[in-house]
Amino acid sequence: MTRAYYTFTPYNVGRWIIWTAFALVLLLAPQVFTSNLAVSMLSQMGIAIIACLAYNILLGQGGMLSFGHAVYSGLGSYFAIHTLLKVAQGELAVPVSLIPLVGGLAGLFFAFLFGYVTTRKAGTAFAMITLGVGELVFALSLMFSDFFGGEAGITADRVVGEPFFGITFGPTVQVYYLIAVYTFVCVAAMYAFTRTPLGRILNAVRDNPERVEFIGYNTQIVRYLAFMVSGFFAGIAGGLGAILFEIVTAEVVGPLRSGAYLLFTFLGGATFFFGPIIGGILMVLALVFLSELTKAWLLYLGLVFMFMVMYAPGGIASLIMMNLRVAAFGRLRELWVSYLALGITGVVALLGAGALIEMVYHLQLNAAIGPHVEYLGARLDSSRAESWVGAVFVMLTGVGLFELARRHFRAHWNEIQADIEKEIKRREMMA
Amino acid sequence: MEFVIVSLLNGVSYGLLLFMLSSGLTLIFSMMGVLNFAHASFYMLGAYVAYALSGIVGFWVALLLAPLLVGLAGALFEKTSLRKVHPFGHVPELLITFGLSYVVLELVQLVWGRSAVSFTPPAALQGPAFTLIHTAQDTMAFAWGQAPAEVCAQAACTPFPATRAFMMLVAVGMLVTLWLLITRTRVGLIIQAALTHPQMVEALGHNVPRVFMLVFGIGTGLAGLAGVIGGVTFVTEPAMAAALGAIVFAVVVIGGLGSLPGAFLASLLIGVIQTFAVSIDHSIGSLLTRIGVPLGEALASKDFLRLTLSQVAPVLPYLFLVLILIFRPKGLLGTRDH
Amino acid sequence: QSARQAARQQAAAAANAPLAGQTVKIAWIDPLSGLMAPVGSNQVRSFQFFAEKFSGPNPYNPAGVKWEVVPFDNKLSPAESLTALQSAIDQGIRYITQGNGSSVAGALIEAVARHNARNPGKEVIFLNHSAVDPDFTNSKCNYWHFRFDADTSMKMEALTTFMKDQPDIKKVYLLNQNYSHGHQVAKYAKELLARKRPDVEIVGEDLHPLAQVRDFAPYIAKIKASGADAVITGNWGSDLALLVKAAMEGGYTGKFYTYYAGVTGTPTALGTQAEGRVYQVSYNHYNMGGDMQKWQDEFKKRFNADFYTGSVIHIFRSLSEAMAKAKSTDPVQVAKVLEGLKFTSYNGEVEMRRTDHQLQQPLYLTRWQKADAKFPYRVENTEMTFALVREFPAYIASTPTSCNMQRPG
Amino acid sequence: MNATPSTEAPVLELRNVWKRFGKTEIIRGANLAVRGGERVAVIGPNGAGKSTLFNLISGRFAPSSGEIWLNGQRIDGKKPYQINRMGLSRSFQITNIFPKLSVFENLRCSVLWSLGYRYTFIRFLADLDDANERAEALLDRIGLHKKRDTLAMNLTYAEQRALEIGITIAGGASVILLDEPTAGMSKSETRRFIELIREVTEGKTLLTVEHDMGVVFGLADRIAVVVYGEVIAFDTPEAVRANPRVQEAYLGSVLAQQQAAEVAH
Amino acid sequence: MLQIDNLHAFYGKSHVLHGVHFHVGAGEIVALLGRNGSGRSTTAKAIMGLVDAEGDIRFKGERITGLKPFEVAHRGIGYVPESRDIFPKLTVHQNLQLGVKGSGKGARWSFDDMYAMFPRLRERRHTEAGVLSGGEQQMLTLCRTLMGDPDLIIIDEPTEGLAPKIVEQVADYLRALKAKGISVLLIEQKLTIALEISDRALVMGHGSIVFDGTPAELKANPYVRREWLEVG
Ligand SMILES: Nc1ncnc2c1ncn2[C@@H]1O[C@H](COP(=O)(O)OP(=O)(O)OP(=O)(O)O)[C@@H](O)[C@H]1O
Ligand SMILES: Nc1ncnc2c1ncn2[C@@H]1O[C@H](COP(=O)(O)OP(=O)(O)OP(=O)(O)O)[C@@H](O)[C@H]1O
Ligand SMILES: CC(C)C[C@H](N)C(=O)O
Ligand SMILES: [Mg+2]
Ligand SMILES: [Mg+2]
Repeated sequence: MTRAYYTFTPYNVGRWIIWTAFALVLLLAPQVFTSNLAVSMLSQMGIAIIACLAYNILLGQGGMLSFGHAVYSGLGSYFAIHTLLKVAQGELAVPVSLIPLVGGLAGLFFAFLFGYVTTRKAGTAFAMITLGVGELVFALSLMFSDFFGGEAGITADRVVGEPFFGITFGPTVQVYYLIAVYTFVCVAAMYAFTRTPLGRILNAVRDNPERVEFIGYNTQIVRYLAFMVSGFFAGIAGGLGAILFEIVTAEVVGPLRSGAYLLFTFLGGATFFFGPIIGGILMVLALVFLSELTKAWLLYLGLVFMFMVMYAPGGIASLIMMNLRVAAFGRLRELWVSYLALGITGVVALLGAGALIEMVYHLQLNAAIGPHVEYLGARLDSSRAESWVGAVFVMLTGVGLFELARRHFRAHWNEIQADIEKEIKRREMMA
Repeated sequence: MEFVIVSLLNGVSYGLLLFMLSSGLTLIFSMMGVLNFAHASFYMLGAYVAYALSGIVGFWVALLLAPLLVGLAGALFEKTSLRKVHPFGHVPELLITFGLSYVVLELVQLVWGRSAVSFTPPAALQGPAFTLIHTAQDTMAFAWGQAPAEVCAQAACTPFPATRAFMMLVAVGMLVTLWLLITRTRVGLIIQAALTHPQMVEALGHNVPRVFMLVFGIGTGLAGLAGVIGGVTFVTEPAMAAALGAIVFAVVVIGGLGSLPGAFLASLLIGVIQTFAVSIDHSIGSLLTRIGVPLGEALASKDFLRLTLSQVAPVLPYLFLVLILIFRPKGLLGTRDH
Repeated sequence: QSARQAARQQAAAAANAPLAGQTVKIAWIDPLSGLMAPVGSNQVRSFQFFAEKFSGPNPYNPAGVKWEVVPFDNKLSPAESLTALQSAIDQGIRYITQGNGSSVAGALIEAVARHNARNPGKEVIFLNHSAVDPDFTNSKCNYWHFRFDADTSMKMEALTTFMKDQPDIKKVYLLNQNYSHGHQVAKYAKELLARKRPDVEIVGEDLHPLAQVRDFAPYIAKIKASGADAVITGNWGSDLALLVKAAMEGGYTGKFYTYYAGVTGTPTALGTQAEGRVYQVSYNHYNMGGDMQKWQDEFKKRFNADFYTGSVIHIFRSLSEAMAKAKSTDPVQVAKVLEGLKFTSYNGEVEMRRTDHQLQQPLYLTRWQKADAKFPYRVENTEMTFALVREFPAYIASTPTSCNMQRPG
Repeated sequence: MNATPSTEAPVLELRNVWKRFGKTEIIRGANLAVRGGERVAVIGPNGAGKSTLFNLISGRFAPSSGEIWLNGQRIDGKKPYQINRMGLSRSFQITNIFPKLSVFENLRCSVLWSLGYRYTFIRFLADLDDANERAEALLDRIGLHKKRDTLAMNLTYAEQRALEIGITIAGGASVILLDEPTAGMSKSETRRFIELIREVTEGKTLLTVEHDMGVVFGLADRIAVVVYGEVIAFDTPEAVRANPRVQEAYLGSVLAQQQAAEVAH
Repeated sequence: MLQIDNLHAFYGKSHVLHGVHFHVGAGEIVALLGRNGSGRSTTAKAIMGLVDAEGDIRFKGERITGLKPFEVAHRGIGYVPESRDIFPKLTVHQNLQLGVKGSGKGARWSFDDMYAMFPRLRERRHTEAGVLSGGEQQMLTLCRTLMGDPDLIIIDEPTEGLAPKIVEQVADYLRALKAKGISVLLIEQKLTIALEISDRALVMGHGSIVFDGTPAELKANPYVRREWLEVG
């Protein structure tokens, strides 16, 4: 855990490796996943990553729980798309590749505007004001159709201006690479931010605002500045979204979007910088992919959240870090069997549960279409008792075995942790 | 004239419905510090459960059973899930209720389908509770229940639905009971203390977990009760949760976190203001023209000038929310500045 | 004997079914979650039901193709819809259909147009089943978009034609959802009433946010105060149900002229009190007799739900007709034939007008009342039905278009 | 930053300061003039108003009336951070640190402002050599370099108290207020701590609240006695110990005498 | 009264108490001494069931290891933590009310006894406890625990932050408790008092008891004093 705030040494090999790897992933992803959908999803992931990281500047680093951050990404989108239109009409000459920055500036501006009131308070008051502002902006966006284009939204064509080295941004791949570049730069920038005086003081404000006042800082200003930084990056994400979809509708400022930022940032892990990156990826997978796989996606989503919050409140990132810690003390090797066991039994349990849920949904939604449910390639007959009994059986065995595996794992895990604690104490002594 | 009276009644009764929801939320929020995002889901659950029960045991029994069941469900959730995350702090608590709201919504749709069900009030609550009669010679009269047709033939009759009257009744009852619970029992103290130092409270010999469970159960039970009544008065459909969820938060905050009277006041205010706002067709533009500011065609067509108060009425609560938090962060009757 | 007839027809159809054995996939991109989920899930069933019914050679499928409907849940979100469109295209689907939410429709029209322009040879056709914003067949009209519902202006045309000869209507109140659909309804109501009933006074106009209002009592109080004897509303879903409910309780005695009173959920909420007070204008109704009746009953038996999105049938039939004529399932060929296509459907002679791709078809005004021998169909298992009040031939409902269609090279 | 010990002009001065909460008067016309570079111990019964006095000086509360002067500027009613920037820093009676930051970060955060980095977000902390060096130096001074990267919340009580002091002195303020720095420490710890305080406040003006007479008489040049919100005496240890009013109000007890005696050997 | 054998306690993974043995007799005041971090508070928490502990803790002959804190409290053990956990948002009086277990009938102490003991508290009875002075808070925690009418009371550094006069007062009233037949486990820093009022003294070092004897014996044992208490 301590590592989370380790001092930043600019020329450190590990870090170089990580960042190059990140760049490579961004670079090669569309070579691996080539279909239009895949590319479009990758693009959305890039955007989601920026948005979630921006959000985490508030949640994770500033301890500010915002229910209305979509306002800033959303308004970013709107300004970006209006710029795009102006460019199309030849009233402005902004290269498409820079339009996301327009979004960013919009986000910054509104963060500057609303932030002044919202950041005056922290804690619940802050959360509630953002909720209010969020709902207001959303409602008004449906009323002021001049600017927001009502619920039909604003549409534009991103293929405007001179092709630049043959880049028209027509094909999604080109847009993807634009987004990839922005993602890389923004992630780097936001990481850097956490390493600056303001970034660190922000952590201090999160932990103990009162004390910060007594070491010379005005907590209000700290929150305000952080809010603006966050708004700026959120705006960039919004701008990219506008270019990707070529349409911006009220939903981009809506409470659902804000909620998604919160949920997935947390799911990814708000306590670590890279948590929201995972969160962003999950966000796209869940909202786009899951809902295409199954009608029960909302149920799955809800359940996953409840379990994650209960058993991994630090989000996925924290799980990773814990294992890294174990690895750092060279103990991970012992665990892989347990993990395998957990994995297999877990999958079995999920298979059963999934089959049940799918069949229930089938009965409720379209039994009449026919009794058959396509389930992971298999074909279940929801009208026959066998399939039900089968599913239940599979699930129960899965759950049972999983529980066993889990107990064994727990024990082992604790023992390892205990050893590690000892080790740490020892090193402290030696130090 | 009767327009004002009726609007007032409408406003108050709507406000009281809001209160039924916000009371439970306030209870949970003030005592456990949990922003229960699933509160409206329990409200919906109440409506559906009562709908299902009323088919079997009749409305009145359902009116009693449904809240109990919902309360139990709430308590169960607290025991099995919320309790686990309590140590992690408020954000996780909030998120788990967030997740729960999805799950509840889906389950409800699984059981009762995705479209509205016809949850009709019992005979006793059908038709008007009383009728305002505005006679031709401009005098006001008042009649219990349905006014005779011949009267209404040559006078304007404005019936006031029994469901709403009933709603008002229950809400007031609720206020009283809650008030007693909080002020007359030590439970309130225990929980507030446990908020900051749970271990210490336990060390003093109080079974904190059970009390928390109790409170959450009661809170959600109240939501359930509100659901039963909201369900018969309005429509029982999956969207009913989403539609009220956020507003209730606005109410609770405007009233002042943890302040029951505050929640009550805020609910009424919002109910009434919203109701009257609907009846005002003035927009900034029309006002400007009224006071003689000439508006060019171009200007007059700007929609922020055309937007009438009645159009924004439904979002007024959020406006108040923001204003209150800026100018009186304690809320109307709140005691603590969060 | 009639059975033998049918059999012979079948055989005949099979004989000259040029594309028998081919499968045509239609991507259905509409909400299965959120506000419109009820409507959406009803409509996806409708599509699947008729895909099944019409597949293979039969009188309703001269092309003899096999239909397959691939549903995508777009959560009523344009952005999501575009992603859905992407994956549909990736799966090689060339026909998409949608209808809920004019916003989504607008987005799809543009997206499809763009796609077709950017990817020649992979064209996609957008079959719009219920999005009723007139712009789609006027200012925003597009070659690849075909609308099978009747747009807001047509329905209002019919509605006002009816009102014209209702002397007891003197004061009208317009109450609509504050989004383009609502705006359009209000706009055309004012326009057409002014033309056909200058004497009718519009005593009030209100726009309320979409699906935000729980309590319509205030609006009813206002309407009563205005003395209106008729309310015109494009509301749907709970916004309509709650409105009417509040009206009944608030002792409002006027009539409601609606677009979507028949849509899932609302009839249940209307209940018996609303008897004779709620009108709906649509291109089909619940008591049309003939095949339609058979299908509706069958649909209800299977899904315990009502079939109301009649455009589904138009879509399958016109596609099949067009494919048969074009002897191909390639959208480019099909589109050529589809525009201007004429055929007889359950509501008589219909035509996909060449100039704007708006289906020209008769409209019906129906009234909410007790089901009886004449109008037996019991909506959502209430004892009520929507009884036919008046039929409007296509030419009456038809409205001019400002579209000048750009046809690809 | 360091204030050169001057003899005459008071560095910190309270002029007839009053503080009421509701109608209860907590501080009732307190007067105090502290010279630069001297070490003052503030003693008095529980609830006399010592911490409140500190809260008023450090800007946590604004006085109801009266004036507070720091280095010739009026500071009453100013915000804590403003006062801190003017060279006054205080510690808390109930430990008040940044629990989720490592010890090192706790200290580094506390030096930033005084080194003029303010709200910078265009430079890396790692590159701020002066800040890092100062933080490291502090680590050694308060003897926590072993716990450099431990999260503050995992320290023992004593360690946390040490960190508390570290944070307080980090900014290099010239006037330092310590509220019961040695509370809850064993004799030995306390001894070590007094030493620590001595050296880190070398050449600075120090005010400290203490109940342990050992500490008081061991540390202070002058002692201010607060009783019921008034400074009833402000003088050298000997004089104060002699003062009869102080005797009955506070010291008049075996324990105090013993403690005081203990410093002797 | 209280009998502890081979007690081990853990904070998460770190093992803090390594087999603690001692007992507290009825009506006896036992001082638990030791340096900072030696594990005294942990011992107290372990008895109250506030940290996960293994080993054998018996109270009035009944095994209470692993019981929930409120169950332990109801057995008749009162606990005054070192981090004066007063309830900041409640008034002084409400804080005292929360001390009362169940109906609170037949308790040895009444509110008035408390206010009599510390008049300062009576003055502030209706103010939020959070704003009390450090010392006042200390007094409040003591009284709050007494309201629960315990038979054994564990007090963790009660005199911390108290003015010398009050310290002596506390000492007196600990004796008063003893007089009422209440046993006291006193965790203290201030040797002077601790040794003065206690019947027995325990010294703790590195998570186990290193000395158990009378104050006199301890005074006479320079080794322990230097090694484990670091006082000459
Ligand atoms: N915000 C406040 N509201 C009301 N009363 C307060 C407030 N803050 C402090 N007091 C009261 O002021 C008096 C002085 O408190 P203070 O903390 O200054 O005492 P102290 O001298 O520090 O005592 P100790 O040595 O025990 O810490 C106390 O009686 C306390 O109850
Ligand atoms: N919450 C905690 N998490 C981890 N370790 C802890 C925690 N609390 C205390 N410890 C460790 O347990 C050991 C004993 O702590 P304890 O508080 O019992 O000591 P003590 O004898 O009470 O000293 P003090 O005089 O500081 O109260 C210490 O080394 C401390 O580091
Ligand atoms: C199908 C209807 C209920 C929805 C309507 N077609 C719309 O555009 O929103
Ligand atoms: Mg103090
Ligand atoms: Mg201790």
